[in-house]
Amino acid sequence: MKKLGMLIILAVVALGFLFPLYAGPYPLHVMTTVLTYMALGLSWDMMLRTGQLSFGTAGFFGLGSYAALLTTLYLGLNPLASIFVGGVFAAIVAFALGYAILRLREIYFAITTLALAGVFTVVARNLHDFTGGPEGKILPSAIFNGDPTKVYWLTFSVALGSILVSELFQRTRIRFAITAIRNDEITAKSSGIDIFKYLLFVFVITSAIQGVVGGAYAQQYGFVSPESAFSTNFLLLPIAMCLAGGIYSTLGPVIGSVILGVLSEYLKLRFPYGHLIIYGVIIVAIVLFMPHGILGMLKKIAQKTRTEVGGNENEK
Amino acid sequence: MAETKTHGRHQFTLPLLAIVALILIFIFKPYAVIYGVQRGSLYALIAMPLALTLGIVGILNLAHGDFLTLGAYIAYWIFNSTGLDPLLSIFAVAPLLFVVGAGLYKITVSKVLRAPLLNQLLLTFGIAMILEEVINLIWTSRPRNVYVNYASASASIGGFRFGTYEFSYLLAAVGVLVLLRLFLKHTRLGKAAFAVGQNPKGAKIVGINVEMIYLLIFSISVGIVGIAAGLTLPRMSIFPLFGSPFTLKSFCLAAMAGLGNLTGILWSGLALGIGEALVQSIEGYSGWSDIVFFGVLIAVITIRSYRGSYV
Amino acid sequence: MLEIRNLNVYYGKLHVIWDLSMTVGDEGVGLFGPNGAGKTTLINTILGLVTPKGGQIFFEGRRIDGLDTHKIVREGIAVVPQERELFPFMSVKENLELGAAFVPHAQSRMNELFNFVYEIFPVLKRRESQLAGTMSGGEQRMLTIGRALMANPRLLILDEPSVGLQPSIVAELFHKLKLIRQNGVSILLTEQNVRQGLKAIDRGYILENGRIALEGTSEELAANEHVKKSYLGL
Amino acid sequence: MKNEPPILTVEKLIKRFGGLVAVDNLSFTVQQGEVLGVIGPNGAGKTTLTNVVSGLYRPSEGRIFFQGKDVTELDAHQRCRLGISRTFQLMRPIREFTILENVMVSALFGKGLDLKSAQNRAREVCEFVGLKRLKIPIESATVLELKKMEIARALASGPQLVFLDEVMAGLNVDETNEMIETVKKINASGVTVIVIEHVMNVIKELTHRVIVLDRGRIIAEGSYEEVSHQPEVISAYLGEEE
Amino acid sequence: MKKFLAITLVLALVVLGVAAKVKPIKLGAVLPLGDITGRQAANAMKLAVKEINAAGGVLGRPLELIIVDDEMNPSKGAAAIDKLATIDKVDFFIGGMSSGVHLAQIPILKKYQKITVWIGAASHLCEKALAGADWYFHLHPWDYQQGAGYAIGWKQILEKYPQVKFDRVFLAYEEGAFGTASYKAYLAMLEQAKQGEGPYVGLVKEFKGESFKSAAFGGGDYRAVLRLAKEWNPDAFIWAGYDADALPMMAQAKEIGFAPPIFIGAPPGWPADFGKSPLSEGVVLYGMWAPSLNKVSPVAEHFYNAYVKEFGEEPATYFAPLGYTNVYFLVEGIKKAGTLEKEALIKALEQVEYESPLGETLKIAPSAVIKHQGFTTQKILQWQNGKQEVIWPFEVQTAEFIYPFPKWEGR
Repeated sequence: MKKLGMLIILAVVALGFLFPLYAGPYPLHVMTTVLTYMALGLSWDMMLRTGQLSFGTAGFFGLGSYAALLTTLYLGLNPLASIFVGGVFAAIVAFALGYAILRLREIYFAITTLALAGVFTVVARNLHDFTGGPEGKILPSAIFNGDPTKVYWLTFSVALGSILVSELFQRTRIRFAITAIRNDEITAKSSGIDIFKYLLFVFVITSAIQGVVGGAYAQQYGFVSPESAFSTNFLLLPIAMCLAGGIYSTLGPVIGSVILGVLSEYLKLRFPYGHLIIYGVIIVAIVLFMPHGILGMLKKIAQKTRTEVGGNENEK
Repeated sequence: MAETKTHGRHQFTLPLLAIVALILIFIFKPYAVIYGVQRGSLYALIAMPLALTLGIVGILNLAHGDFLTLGAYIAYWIFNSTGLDPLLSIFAVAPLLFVVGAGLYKITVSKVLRAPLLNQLLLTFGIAMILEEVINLIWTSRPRNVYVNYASASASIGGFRFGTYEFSYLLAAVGVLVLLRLFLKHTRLGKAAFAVGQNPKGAKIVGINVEMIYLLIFSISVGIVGIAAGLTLPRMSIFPLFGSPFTLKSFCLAAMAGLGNLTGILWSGLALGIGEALVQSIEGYSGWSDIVFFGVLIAVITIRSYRGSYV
Repeated sequence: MLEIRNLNVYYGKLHVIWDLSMTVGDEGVGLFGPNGAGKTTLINTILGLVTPKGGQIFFEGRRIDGLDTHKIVREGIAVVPQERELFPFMSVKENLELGAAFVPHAQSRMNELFNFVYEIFPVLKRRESQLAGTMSGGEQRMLTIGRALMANPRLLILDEPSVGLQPSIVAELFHKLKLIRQNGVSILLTEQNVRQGLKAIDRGYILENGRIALEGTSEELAANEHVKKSYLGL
Repeated sequence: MKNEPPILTVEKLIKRFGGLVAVDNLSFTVQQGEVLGVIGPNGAGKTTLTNVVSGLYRPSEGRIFFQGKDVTELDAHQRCRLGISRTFQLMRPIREFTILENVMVSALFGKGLDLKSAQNRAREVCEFVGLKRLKIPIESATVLELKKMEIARALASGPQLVFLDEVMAGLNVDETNEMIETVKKINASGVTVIVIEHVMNVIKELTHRVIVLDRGRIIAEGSYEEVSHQPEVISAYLGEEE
Repeated sequence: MKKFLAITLVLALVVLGVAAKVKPIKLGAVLPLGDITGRQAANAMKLAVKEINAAGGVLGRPLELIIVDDEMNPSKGAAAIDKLATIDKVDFFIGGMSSGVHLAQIPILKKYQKITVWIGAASHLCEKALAGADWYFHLHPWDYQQGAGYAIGWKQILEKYPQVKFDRVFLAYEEGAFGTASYKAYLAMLEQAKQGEGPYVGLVKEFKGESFKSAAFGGGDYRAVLRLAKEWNPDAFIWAGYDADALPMMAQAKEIGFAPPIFIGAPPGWPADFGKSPLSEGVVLYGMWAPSLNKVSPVAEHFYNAYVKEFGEEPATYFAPLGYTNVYFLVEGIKKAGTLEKEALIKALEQVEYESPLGETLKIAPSAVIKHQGFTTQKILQWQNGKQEVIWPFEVQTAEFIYPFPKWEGR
């Protein structure tokens, strides 16, 4: 059973990796976008697993975008290396801010991260000479000269990296720490967990991922501006995708981003006017009828069939 | 929905400091104070119903600002088809929005009351999207306006010339605040709502119809937004995304005031309004005015958390 | 007064209450049993907080299962839940007031009920304007009972009223319950402290694994060998 | 036993909440290997004392020494790793975990084991306290199982000192007896135990020594027999009856 | 029998002929359909295609228009190009609106190198990114060209109306990309003028700018900037913001009693009810088209009537006639070239002179960076009696210039 699972995973990864070989540029482009959202969604979900709801996704994405693009522009840094710099920069900022804001909880933490993203935007918009102000900055050429296959592989690697980190979080003692923190901080503390250390660790790691995704996105188009880099799209859509897929897991955000990403594109082609209404209705329907996301529903169905087949329900 | 009680001297020193600051600002930048008070009370007027829903029903409504849009379009539609003054149309818009709120509550919100916060967020995000896009499909993205003479009226006092219309926001905000407080403190239904906000199960076992209270409060909140819609229409352009920035602002004000503190929302709104207006009045730096909003917000929340932490 | 017929309750697939029938007349009835026996579930089911899968519940001849909690409470059943479920940001007086405000047969007699409650719990009178959330555990328990009494109930249900209370308060509490009983209010209570509990009731049921294992008057129960061994520690 | 240095020394401990003094200038010591009972009326400051010593609250004044080391400034998780652990009066399980996983958490982080050994340790401890259904989710556990799990979790971190905060509350006689045996076993394994209880039988059965708190102060100290006959204790705590 | 054979033959020929004709020329358009500009541009394109097909198509082949929504989202806009190129296999790309979206599309457009005719994206950043793309035709004036165009216009107006002054100019610009770009363009050109170069020499003597937050992004309080302008007392006050700012801007100017001699609004579009308000009277605007052009241009009149007839609404933005022009320009080129072959078609398009509904003839010429630029100036118009009247260019002038801006009292 376990071997079969591994095989399936390997097959899916291989299919994903070889996607450019059998898909046209358009599906490739759509998938590249989906993978961007997937990585963002995963990083957001990883933070959520500690119980901290972050609305800073777009903020760190934007920081990464700016760091990557500006280092290439001013220092002539290799675009690939600059993406890494984007991640490091986002991580450093997260580390510094984390000390101040990781004491906050629930809605207060959420609002503060949102406000911080707002501060980043205002700063980016007003440092005209350095960041290009509201108009932004543009590079002479996009990464890999815009070769869609290579761009896809870049984004694919970033997404795969996020998946691996996410799985690492799920399979090591980190899972025990952050699940305990999410459920009950007092119990966690009393069981010997250094809450602040873990929160800071996860905040820095997830911000770094967001920075890398932002860097990759900026380099993909060779362009950065406050409106594009800090767009709420990079905040709300990944969250919607995670919730649709199922939170607190690796698979949920992956499924959610693929399904919602492809669906929104399909709806757009099918219904040129008002497709977002249908999209909205689908989101509402998901919340009402699949409160635990697609993954949750699949699990439920699987459980049902298993018990109906006659499995032992008392164990586990 | 508790009014948080700060005890000791702080209760007096803080407002005192605020008043001193206000006087200083007024001496140097009188207009910033006037404009700030006007805009700030609009923020507060829109934020109060959001806080009410959040505090009692426990729903964070991301479609809050879009109800404002919807209300404004309804008022606009009434104005265009009957010529009814937007201010008078409030008496139609607010009840209509109340009904819309009730309907939405019945169909959707009531189903996620016990769901995690995030599901509620996603639901209202979906509703926001639907509202925005339906409005866009019907009225297009092209802004609409209603012109009434009095919206640009002004008064002069000793060389100061300032607009008077936007003081209606202050009147409405104070009015709504007073009425809400009277309602929550002194009516049977209001007390029930206050109780539900603190402990829904406890409310149930003393015989309160909790579902009905939720429905009522959610609908009242949406209805109050209708007042803001009618007030802003003569003064602002409306378009499908007109209201959505107010969701974020309201959300921030509610957090700044402390959950459930309605009076605090008015103060926070005024403080942020004046702060914004102040930065806007500084030549060459008006682009930074947003940072006041975010900066003050972060500062207040962080300081509060340090003071309030129980360790 | 209260009659339960063939009640079956499930949590998901878990069968918690099995075909249970019992009655409460004009009397004090105790419900004893180990943890997990289904006592709290039974109370929640009577109150409409849990929906039964089968069976009927009648209160004064009217069927109440399937009704919403607030309607059941308005029929004349008041409850003192284990978690106190007070309104922490309201004063003692406001909490008491809300106990009566939504129950038709209590609203009109508010003043009378206040006097009754203050007579039983003088401490509440002294703390009238204190916020409920700032009171100690024992005082909160009294306030919860007071709030339930404000509903002018014909049946008062108490779920583990003595847990976490110091011995002196426990003794006082059961003394007060007797007073309440003397005022014509029927009582249904669950209690781990069976020795104390038996004093406050006329009749009791022993609930084990969701079924009634034993029933009898308090004297009968006190004399029963099984009860003696498992519940009285003799 | 008497001549060894105390495992816990509390010196002039004060904890205020706003205007309320919950723990008022408290000093006492706990000897290695003893079972100390802490009793007192509701609101006497028993749970606050537990919270201050286990590190959830910082004391307003005073110092706490554990095995001779000043731990006053340490956080709860650090004190847990040093060997102070506790249970919660209102049980606080990690709802998403099974019983076993709940216990594993403190083996992992309190004792610093790796996943594999933490699981083994958790199994051992669960067996020790008599938990049988290890893989059930929390919502299907009974109160008794949860109480045992609380104890198992407190033990899994390998403590020298354990606070048991009203672990007998809400248990019937059978269950209480079983629990008393468990606590005796814990003590026999060399762990110092502080028991906070309202159930007087338990205090009588278990403890070597009792302190009685009232309004944050010690009003009596001694063996159960000694304190239970002191008039202050009777009037403040036990009541006139019985 | 012979007759039958003959009929069969004729029928077969007809069928074959139709079959041959059926392969259409595919135009792939990318537009923001959720926005009024994109929606109306798309409508106008559909109208043009319908007209052309009704007249027998081009080169004997019908046109097929495929429109994809870019949702104002860069990555969606870029993916749309890929979709049109590979799934629909279009022959040409047309459309365009936001510069931000276009920046993301340019690398993709470069990949396919198909002939592209674009009506939006005015930012010079886009132009920079398109350097050397000879298959690319840009119809909308670039941001800096617009600025230069206004200078030419105002100079001519000053000559014609000597009482007009244009020495002190105050610019209120929205703090986003659109407004800031305008501000920077002004600064650059005035700097140039100081060196004695460029269109602004001898026009603006003093200039001041200040930003505001547009109502489109949750702002909408202009009183600080208006007050600043009032104290500075300019000859001309220009605001560069969005349509949502238009009427509130006027109302707040009235509120503080600010009525400069020339009040110019420079948003990309105007709200639906602006003309209905008495505050609109005398407001000068920059734009490319107005319904009043019907009076002077038959093409404009034809377009206007056809559009209203087809869609039952007025064209409200100049992107509607631009979209119409977009299709016709391309078709004129194909007709001229007689082929779809790229090089020949580019040559032909360079030669096209299309009399557009915008009231001027579209001709291609190089701009500062790219080789194929269409329109280079916008028009100067004025709100009079609730309508936009053309003031300049004088060839298409539809009304006399009202100067100075009427006082607020009494309206």
